Amino acid sequence: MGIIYVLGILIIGALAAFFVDDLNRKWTGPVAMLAGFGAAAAFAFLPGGIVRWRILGFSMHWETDALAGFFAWIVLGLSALALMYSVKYMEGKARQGYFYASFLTSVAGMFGVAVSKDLLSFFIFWEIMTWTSFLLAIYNAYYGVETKGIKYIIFSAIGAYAMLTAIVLALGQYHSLEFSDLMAAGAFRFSSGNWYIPVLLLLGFAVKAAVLPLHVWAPAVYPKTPMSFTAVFSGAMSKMGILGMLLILTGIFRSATGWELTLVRWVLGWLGGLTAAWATLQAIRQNDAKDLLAWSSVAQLGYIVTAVSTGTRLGLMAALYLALLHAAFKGSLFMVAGAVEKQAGTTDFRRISGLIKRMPWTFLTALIAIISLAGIPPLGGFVGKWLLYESLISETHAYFLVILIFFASTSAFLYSYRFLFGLFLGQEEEEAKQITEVSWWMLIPMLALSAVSVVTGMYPGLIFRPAARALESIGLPAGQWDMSILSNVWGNQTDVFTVGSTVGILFVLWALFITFKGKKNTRWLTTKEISTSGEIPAPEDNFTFQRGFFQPFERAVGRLYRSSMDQLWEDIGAALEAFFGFIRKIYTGNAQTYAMYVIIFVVLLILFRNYIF
Amino acid sequence: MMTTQDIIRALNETFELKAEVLRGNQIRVSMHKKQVAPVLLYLKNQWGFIHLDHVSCVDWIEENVFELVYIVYRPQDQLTVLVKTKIHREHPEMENMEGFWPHMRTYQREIREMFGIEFPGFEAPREFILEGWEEIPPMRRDFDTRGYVKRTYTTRPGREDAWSVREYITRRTGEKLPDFARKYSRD
Amino acid sequence: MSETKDIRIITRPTKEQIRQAQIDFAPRCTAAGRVNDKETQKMVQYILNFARKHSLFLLAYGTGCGAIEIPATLTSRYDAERLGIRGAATPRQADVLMITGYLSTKTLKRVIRVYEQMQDPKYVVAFGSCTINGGMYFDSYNTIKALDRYIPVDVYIAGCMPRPEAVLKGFAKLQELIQNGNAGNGECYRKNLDWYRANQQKVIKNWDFPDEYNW
Amino acid sequence: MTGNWLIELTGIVLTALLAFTVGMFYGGLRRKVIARAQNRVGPPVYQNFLDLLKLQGKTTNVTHGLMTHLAPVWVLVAAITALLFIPVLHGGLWFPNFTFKGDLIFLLYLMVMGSLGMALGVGETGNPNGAIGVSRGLSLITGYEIPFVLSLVAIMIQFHTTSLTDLMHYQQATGHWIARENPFAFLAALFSVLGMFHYSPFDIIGAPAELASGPMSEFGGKYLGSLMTGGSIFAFVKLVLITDLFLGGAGHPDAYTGAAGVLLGLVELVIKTFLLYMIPVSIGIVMPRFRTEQAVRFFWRWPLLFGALGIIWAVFWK
Repeated sequence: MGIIYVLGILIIGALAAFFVDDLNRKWTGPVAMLAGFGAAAAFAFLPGGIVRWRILGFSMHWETDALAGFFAWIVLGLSALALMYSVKYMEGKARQGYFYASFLTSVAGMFGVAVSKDLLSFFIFWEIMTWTSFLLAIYNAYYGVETKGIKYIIFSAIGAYAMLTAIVLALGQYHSLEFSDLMAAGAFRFSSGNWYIPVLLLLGFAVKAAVLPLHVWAPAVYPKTPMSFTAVFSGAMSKMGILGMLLILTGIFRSATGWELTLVRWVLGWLGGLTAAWATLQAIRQNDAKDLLAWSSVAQLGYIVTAVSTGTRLGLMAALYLALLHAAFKGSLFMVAGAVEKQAGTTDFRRISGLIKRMPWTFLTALIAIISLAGIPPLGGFVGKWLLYESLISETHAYFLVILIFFASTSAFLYSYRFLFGLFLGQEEEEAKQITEVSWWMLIPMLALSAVSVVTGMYPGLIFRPAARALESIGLPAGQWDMSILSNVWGNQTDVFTVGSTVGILFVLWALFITFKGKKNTRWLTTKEISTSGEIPAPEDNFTFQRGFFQPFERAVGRLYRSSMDQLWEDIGAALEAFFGFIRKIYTGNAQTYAMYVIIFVVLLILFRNYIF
Repeated sequence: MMTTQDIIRALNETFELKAEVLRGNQIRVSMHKKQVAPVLLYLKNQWGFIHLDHVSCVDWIEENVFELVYIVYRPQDQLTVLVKTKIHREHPEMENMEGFWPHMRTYQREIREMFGIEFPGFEAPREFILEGWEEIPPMRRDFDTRGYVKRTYTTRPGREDAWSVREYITRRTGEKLPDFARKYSRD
Repeated sequence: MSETKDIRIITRPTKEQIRQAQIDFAPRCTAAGRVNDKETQKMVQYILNFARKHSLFLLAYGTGCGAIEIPATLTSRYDAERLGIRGAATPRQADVLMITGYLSTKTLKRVIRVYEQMQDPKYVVAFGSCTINGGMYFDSYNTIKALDRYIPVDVYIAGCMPRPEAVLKGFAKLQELIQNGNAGNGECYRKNLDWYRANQQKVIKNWDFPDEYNW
Repeated sequence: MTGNWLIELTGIVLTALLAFTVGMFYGGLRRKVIARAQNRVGPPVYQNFLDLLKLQGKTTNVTHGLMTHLAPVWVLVAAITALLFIPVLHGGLWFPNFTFKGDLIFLLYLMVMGSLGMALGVGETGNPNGAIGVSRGLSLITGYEIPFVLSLVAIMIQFHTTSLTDLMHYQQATGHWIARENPFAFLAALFSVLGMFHYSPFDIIGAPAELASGPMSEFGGKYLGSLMTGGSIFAFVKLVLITDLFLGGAGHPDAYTGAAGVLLGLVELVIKTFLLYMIPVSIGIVMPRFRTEQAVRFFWRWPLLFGALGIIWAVFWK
């Protein structure tokens, strides 16, 4: 019954937050935070159990098996921390009841998606999640946000209709919506007669996972949402698409061979790779931290989609591992962006720089998260990258896809550095002198999420074990996983514990050496005292290099940057508009036109009656 | 093909100026300072003197005037015209002609800084070559360079022979100093 | 006949007079530079000085006409790198600051800034007559006359201009000084900062240096 | 990794010392070679040691903040860690440090750690030259890493291993160098080595004339000295990596035994790495400097083609 408790706590918390806001605004955030932690605690301590009920002749089936538990932990843990973060982040903002109610409801929706074992409840929770997130996306209702929110809702609607069609067809074909029944009946196989059911469902999930042609909503909506929810939005909600893909493709993966698997590997894998590369190239040229993070999360989702598409032991493990770790570091990065936005008023690289001395803890969080994102050992992100590459090289032999992915993740260094440099490094702005560190209510969630990266860097097994159980629960190959030794099918291994300890020990030794050698003769200067050809920079001018930062890279990439995915959709929209305009010309709202149609019809009838009758 | 005589004729007819050939292709014409701008425009637009060679300033302290020399050049047949004018040393002002040639700006800045000649409506920053200059403009001949150097800088001992070059020369050659030299000598 | 006597009066003073005058002209750093003499210095100091004298990162502050001698000195003809002399790009990396020629007051300000940004032990090689006594700019209203009133100078290279051979000779002298521990006056500059600041502010009219001496 | 920790520790220290000495001497040799090519006498071969001693002997140092303070540490740690995971000599008790605990993909990522840490430190100085140099350097990384990865993937799929020791075992067993087994991959790797060393024509990062030595522009004294040390070790690391991958590594435990074997192995290693090192050096002597986008485009053109050919070769070679 734990599921009921969790959902109940979330819904009640949503209502409570909504009404408490009218009574006393000060208590809205804490109430929501309590609801979030309460839900997590309920899920932790109460047995999940199985919930079945019939409504209108449809059977709902919720169950917390290992897979559901894995994703539910991503959702609940991240949401609880994000709620704690937003207590201070949303301080003094308007319509907090609206915000927290939508927040908790969408968390409930995500949890429901994670635990639901039949298509109907899956779809219902999916829609709850989507609509509440739409409400949050248009929370900052100023000019332009509505249109971007419309973009999001339109793409979600496309996905939703695709899923609905698939559900109806599946119901018509198999007379059941249980995942297990459908799986047993092979409904999710392309080889089965009706291949469009998995295709339509995958379309719906691809929208949420922002796969390449359908990704345009994500960079538009993520920056405009309040950052405390964007952490969940990009960290947890996009993973629901991954979960759906896993559920759908399980049947194909079980049949470890055949053209279906090849098709999935080629189409989905290359879509994921292209998403990663394209989104990385876009992220490099962004000038605002939030846009950069939005594009970068699209790119990370691309890795995860590619990892899912392999369907092998290492690949699926990479998918689950990256799903959790991306939730951790991207959540903390969005929180960092929110903190900077709250303290400095902007996240535009061209207007802010040199915050490291003002917000050291935030910088530490950002540093850990960025190193983990870039996949540099010895932090956790490297393990996910390693698994992905090894699976692509040694298991699915997708050699050129590996190159594409590696190009994406090498170019990711560029925007990773840009994020850190643009916000925290460089010379200090004069007006940034009075900026202070954010409160611990916001720091603790960030640091907690960073700790995930640090710990998994040394002991990735902490994630491998539950992930392996999750994979086995849907009958996929998981295999044995050591605590800190990664090994691929060729038996080559990397001991991340040795790596971490070596790097740590050497780092400490050299840091001590360079600190205590000539300590008293080492002066710590401000960033104004730089050797720029003997000139003395005036206090007001700032030499930080921010505009056109990666111009050489953009010149090298060249014409790729001129094409835009938005343009494609705008053209399609324009074509549809023209078509409907033509329809509109026939059905003018004018009664006389309709009368004229009738008269013309009658006249024609009279004229040609001999031929008709 | 233009010759010096054409230019001289044109200037004499148009502005009643007494232009004369300085040497070769060079024409010298001096005028009142109010005439300089029209003459320069006329030479630039009518006769194709499209290039401003130089703007120089001479401090004729004996006559208590500054002499401004605008040198314009016609590249087709290498004609050069020296447009000269004299302005009074008290409150010296000259017309601001930065719109005629872009690099007139630079010359005007230098002249304003070095001679203190004002160009009304000239918006360029005042500090051009010198930094934090507090004395009278250094290129004026009544500016006591020697005194300023003595006041400001410390010269290394062993350089006494350089203190009065002119005296030293006159002593060695035995000739007497001319009056203006004795009057406006730096020592 | 009497005028000829006058001429003799105006001729250069003797070496003793000049040395005597030098002592009260810029007395500070000539003596205080001797942080560790060859007799007193330890073995470690000896080795360090050996390394210092054989690896001189040169920051050539190319003012005036002397800048053209630096490429000739560093490139193939007179290969200065065989003495361990190589160019440095910024004052943070440099050991030797080389002033090649006259310094206008505007330039002097930058030179002082650059000198203060260099790291100890740091040496200054002044190059050409202009840095010694103003040279041909002895009565110019805008160029300083003697460099060591403003920053301590280790080696002067006389001449207008000194040829690369002379420059290398100067560097050999600098190396000898370094080995004896007589070079490197950053410490003494810091010690007599007030005296130097007074001289600098007397020349540099728009003084906008930071108050405390930051290197 | 059998044997007690004392031997391992000694091996680690010895490896680091060897890499440091050889790297520094190679730097001096490079200066000497360039000087001779320019018809100069040039500095002595041990010049880099003097420079390092002098830099560490500076009595005052400046830094701009914690990241700047730790930037050389990043470089050193990356270099030494990479060194410990690369087999310096093949087999034997000596220098096997952590060879069996890391594979090529790990090494790939480890080798960019130093430059990223350095970039962070440079960013904090606030010197615009440094930031410009970093942006150029990162762009260049995207250039030369791709052909390198292509060649690595090629040999991985050709020999069904991602472990460096296995590749060395193969080369030692069948006396065939991988440079001969897959020449295209070797070519691509050579091209990317040109980029990795940042010598001309790919030295736009620290161009002294236009950028005031770019990322280095705020580092002096002990910081510059530590950067020099890390750079020397890292140069040796790259050379040993390429030698182990393509040129058969060094040392024959079956042929020679004991100290003699180690000594001969070291000699062989030095010869191979020196010949390999002379390729970027001698190219750098005669080549002018590429602009950044030219360099990146260059790496995306021919080396990429060679890498792709290497993969195809590997696929059809199996």
